[in-house]
Amino acid sequence: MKNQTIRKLLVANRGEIALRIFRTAKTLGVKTVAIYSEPDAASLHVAAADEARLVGPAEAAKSYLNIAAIVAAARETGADAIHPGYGFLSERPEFARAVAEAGIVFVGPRADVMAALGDKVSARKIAVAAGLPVVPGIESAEIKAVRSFTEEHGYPLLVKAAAGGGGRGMRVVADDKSLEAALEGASREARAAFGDGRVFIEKYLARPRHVEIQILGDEHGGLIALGERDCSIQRRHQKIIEESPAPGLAEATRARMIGAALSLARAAGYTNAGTAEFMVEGDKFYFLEINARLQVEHPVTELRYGVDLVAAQLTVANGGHVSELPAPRGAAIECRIYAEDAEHDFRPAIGTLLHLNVPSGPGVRFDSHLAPGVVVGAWYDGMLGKLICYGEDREQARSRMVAALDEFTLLGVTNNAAFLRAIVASDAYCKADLSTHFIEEHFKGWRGGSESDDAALVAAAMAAVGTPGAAASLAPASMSDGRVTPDRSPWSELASFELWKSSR
Amino acid sequence: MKNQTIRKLLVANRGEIALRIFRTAKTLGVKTVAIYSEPDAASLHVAAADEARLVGPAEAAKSYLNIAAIVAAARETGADAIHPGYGFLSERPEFARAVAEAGIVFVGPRADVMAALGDKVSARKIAVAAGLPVVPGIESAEIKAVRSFTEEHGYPLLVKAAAGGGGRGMRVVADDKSLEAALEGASREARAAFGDGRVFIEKYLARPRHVEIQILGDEHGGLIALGERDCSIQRRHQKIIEESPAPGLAEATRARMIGAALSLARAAGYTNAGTAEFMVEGDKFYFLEINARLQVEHPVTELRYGVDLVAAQLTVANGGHVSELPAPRGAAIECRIYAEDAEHDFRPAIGTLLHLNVPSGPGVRFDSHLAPGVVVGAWYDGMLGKLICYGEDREQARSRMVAALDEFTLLGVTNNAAFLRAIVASDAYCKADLSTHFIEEHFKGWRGGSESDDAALVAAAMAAVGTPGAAASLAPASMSDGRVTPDRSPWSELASFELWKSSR
Amino acid sequence: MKLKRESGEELDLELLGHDGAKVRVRVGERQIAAEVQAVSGGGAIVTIDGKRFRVASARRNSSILVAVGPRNFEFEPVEESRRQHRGLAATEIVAPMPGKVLNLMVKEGDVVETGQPLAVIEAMKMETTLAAESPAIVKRICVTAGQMVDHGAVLIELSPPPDSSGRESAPPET
Amino acid sequence: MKLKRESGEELDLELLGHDGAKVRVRVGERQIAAEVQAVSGGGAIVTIDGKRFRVASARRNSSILVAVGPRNFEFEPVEESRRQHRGLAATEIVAPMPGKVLNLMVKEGDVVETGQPLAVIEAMKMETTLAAESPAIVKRICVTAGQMVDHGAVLIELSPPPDSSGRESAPPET
Repeated sequence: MKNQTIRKLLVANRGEIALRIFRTAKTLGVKTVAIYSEPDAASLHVAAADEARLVGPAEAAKSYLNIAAIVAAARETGADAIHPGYGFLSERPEFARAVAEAGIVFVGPRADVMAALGDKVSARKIAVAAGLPVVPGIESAEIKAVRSFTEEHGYPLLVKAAAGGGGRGMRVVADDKSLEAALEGASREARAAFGDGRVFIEKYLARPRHVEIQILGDEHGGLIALGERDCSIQRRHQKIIEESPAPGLAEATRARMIGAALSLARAAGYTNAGTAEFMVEGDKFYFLEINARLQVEHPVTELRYGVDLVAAQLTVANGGHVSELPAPRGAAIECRIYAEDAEHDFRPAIGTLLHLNVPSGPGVRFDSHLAPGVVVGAWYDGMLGKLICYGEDREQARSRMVAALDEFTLLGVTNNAAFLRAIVASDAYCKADLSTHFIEEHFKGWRGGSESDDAALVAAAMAAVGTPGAAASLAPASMSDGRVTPDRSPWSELASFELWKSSR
Repeated sequence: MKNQTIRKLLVANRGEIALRIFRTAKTLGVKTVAIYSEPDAASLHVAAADEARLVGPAEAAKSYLNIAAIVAAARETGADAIHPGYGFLSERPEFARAVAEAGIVFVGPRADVMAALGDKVSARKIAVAAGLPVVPGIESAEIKAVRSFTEEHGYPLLVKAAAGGGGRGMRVVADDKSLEAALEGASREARAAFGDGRVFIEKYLARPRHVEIQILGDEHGGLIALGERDCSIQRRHQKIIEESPAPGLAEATRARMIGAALSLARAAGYTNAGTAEFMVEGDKFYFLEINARLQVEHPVTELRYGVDLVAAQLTVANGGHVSELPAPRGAAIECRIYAEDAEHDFRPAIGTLLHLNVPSGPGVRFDSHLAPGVVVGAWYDGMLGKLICYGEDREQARSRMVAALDEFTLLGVTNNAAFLRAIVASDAYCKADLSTHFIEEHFKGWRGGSESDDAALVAAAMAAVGTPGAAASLAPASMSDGRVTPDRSPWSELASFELWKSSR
Repeated sequence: MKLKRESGEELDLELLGHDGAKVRVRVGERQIAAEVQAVSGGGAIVTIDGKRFRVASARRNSSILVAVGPRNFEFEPVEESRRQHRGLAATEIVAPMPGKVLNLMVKEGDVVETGQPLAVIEAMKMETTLAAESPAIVKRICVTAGQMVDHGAVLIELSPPPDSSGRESAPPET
Repeated sequence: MKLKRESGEELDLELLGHDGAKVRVRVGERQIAAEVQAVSGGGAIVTIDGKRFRVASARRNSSILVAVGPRNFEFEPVEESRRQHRGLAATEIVAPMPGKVLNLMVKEGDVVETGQPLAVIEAMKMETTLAAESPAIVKRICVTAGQMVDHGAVLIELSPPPDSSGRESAPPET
């Protein structure tokens, strides 16, 4: 790193993103400090760091959201910079402020910029002032104002929480009948969730895509865009598949979106990495919000541009300059593996990871903190890892993703890998018929295919031979005949397919 | 694949390269057939294929070198193409011929081209005729002719086997005194090793680099080069670290080398993927040989060019055209993990793999068939896998390699990972002071550092608590208290650090 | 043995035997012939009618977990006794996952209707509302709001509603 | 215990004890203080003087294999002293560490085979099964299940098996 001032970096996060940031820090010769909550003591992100500090119990409010404890950990270990990752405190201006006040470099935008962009109403104002198109809407939830808005723009409309995110406090209103109840409900939900009951009104777009622009700015006025990502494939308003470039997006639209993102970033005085999110319908696009941090899906941009965005963040945080990049190449897709049941409303799952096959090979990257024995609990976000595939073109990236998901096995925690595989292999995805309603349109009520059922039954029958209620210890022949059997697998020999210990 | 005719591909190989080829075939919708020898039945390359055929016992001559059995396996399974991988039969014209005669597509150059290039004397003639510089030398080992050669070029000189490879039948002759004995010895060795006692004479280069050009030709006269790879870091005349671009190579030299490689390929009527190897000293280069197959180190080219060379091979084998590529980007380095003892003359090691940590993350690729339980025997080549790192520049690729090797653990089979780590982290490597004598010059008699000794002693003391002679079964508390402990690790709880079964 | 799939489907499954790599399994009236080959690092290739599947399995408590590539299956033994027991025990509201009790909407003695929300539990930032599956009386509240609970913990005990004494012997299905 | 490194160097190594995550090891005259933390997926982080090492270990036959990152170590027990000791003491099963006798699997008069488990002792939350190193007759049980014993306490006395009287002075090699 040029002009290196950051010598020790604390990552105020856990899981795959902490691990990923540590990996880059290590390549730059920057020492690393992990923080962790009690149940994360054995986590790979803790193992990857040069130092580690326990900051609290499982409950995030007392650990990963505990600003005082985290700043204290940085002080005690002599960390001179803090990277917030995504989620947790990453977009909390009071954290950025507390870090700066402790004389520690915050790897992200300034607290005041974050505060201005974090509030949706304020961000929208900045965007409008900077000349960005926004979805027609009004900042008031006053019933008369809303009615006069609907006279001009019609139904349906969308009620959103000013302080919100993740779909909470959000309502689609189909007609005038349900308007009042929706306004009240959204406000109540927003107050409960964010402590801030303000809501605002937007025209509801029928079939938009979600496309976002990655930006990177330095403290010297340098600002670049690193192309776009299409993140339309969502369930419960949360992305599960992202890709770059956005297939079928007109070059002119892309160029205008990049221009808009840069204008907004300039207007807001934005520094470090950030993402401007847009809704796109045809060649029209509307500003949605800025995420003032590294995104979960940043690797698709890294693969296309051949850059390390975390390294770039550290360069900028060090007072360095952003530099123009070579043209992007090929295509990249990311699938997020979640601990959830895709066959039952994506309800969250928990469990202990018992067996894991990770795909690899040309163009395949897996960012994850998973390992056998990892306990996926209910405390934190259920994202278990990100499978990212690069290709010379979209079709190669896509077919690599299908093959990689076929190699992927995660036993012990119900997860969405088979669902992701079904999506990526589908005609609709091949044709890139993308909109935020993709799953609703093409995969509503999805159930896994039955092709592999018989194989599962054979495995179950073999596994069941050591019937429940039999001895706890089913030591197989291979354990006592002098061979080393390092992995507890029911398959290490056909004749000794029962290798687990039942856990009663 | 355009004009697809190949529908089912048999890979006449094993290990990482078979697995890697299957991965690409799968992305192209090509069905796959694995062959395997008896000890490889559980290998990942067998698991990765759509079908698998046992072709013989462990001994390679009866399995992976068994042309009749392999062609029969292709016939029985209806495979319409065979990829030879590298090593084994990959450069045996009689195999290419037998495959073609069976009406099966051979993924590689034609048998006659392979035969012409496989013989070093014949390849040298073709090269000279095509205008390539070769190391000054004569094709005769007749003592008078050699003496008149040394009068012009001086000592030292090199005696090489015409049919040779891998350093066998090769002698450096320092002076006239030892000339006759060296000629006789080399010839005897060549006869024993290759059934062909012909040797030839070359001027011995004092401190050359090994640089090679990747070429790819189609059946329609299309021919491209995909830049160069520096493979200077060798032990026992075998590469262990390769990279692209070749650091410090003058652009003009690179361009002339690429021109030479293309001229030669054109002169030889070369099709499919191949590599022209050169010795380089300063801005001078000398043709060495053509490897008429995919190289072990092809991934560094893939990462720089963003291409899939196996996919390109299949396109060409299908009668497709090669296309010009976008400019290369960044830098890539490959480290070969070998089962060998780098502290004791790189003597080969064997064993059962007990525990494996595979690095991942941005810019890291690991091509390998390794998994816990894999038995590394003495039958086949001891290469266990290839760790390949990409970077925006050489320094990023290099620092990622250091970090990746620090994450790499392979327990149970003595291997060279720590040695590779020491090389890649060294000043000499940072400065790219590359020559084929690199290891001799900088790492002769290398021993691992002592920094980690105390940690190893702590681990050993903990592991030893269940003293030898105690019972085979040291069930830890965690196994009986209702928790699932899927991995046999001595560390799953500090208090239960002995989880293995001793394997008397 | 009788197993229940995660879908609720019940299967009568039996390993009829194996001979080397060949395995025969009975599913109800149907037989499956398969070849099984272990794979380095865990799991096996199961070949059925020439088609190969990469399979892994493990046990968790009494359940059998199976993965075929990215797809997961869970089989639970069907135990007659437990089923009957559960029939009686439907009067317990249990935590479907570990989490935090956010809200309790009823108090002891309340009469509740089918579908009436009883408690809200939060896990992974998501709220799940637990509702009565039949009319009942709240017999006992076993937790307090804010409390962390484990999977399967009993939150609320219910007793049959006053007018349903005749249904006691035919408890509601769960 | 005496261990030989792959380099040939002999070490006298002893686990002096541990307290939570803290471990003390003696190497010859020198002591090493370390902190040990298990890592998901296997292995542990060993911290010595603030420096952290990622460590994994396994046993192969009598050897102990250790990896610190990419670097591998192999330790082999040095047999001399132990053999002598074993010659005399093979007839006593002693506690290898202070702990609690969890289980006794044999009774006086039993004839036991090589490798047959005799007792389980728990120390540092870890169970260690002690087995017979050669065929023998259980002469005396010196402790009861549940009893706390000190390092070196004799748990069980063995006598040579009936058919080996001639070998008493030269017990079989194991």
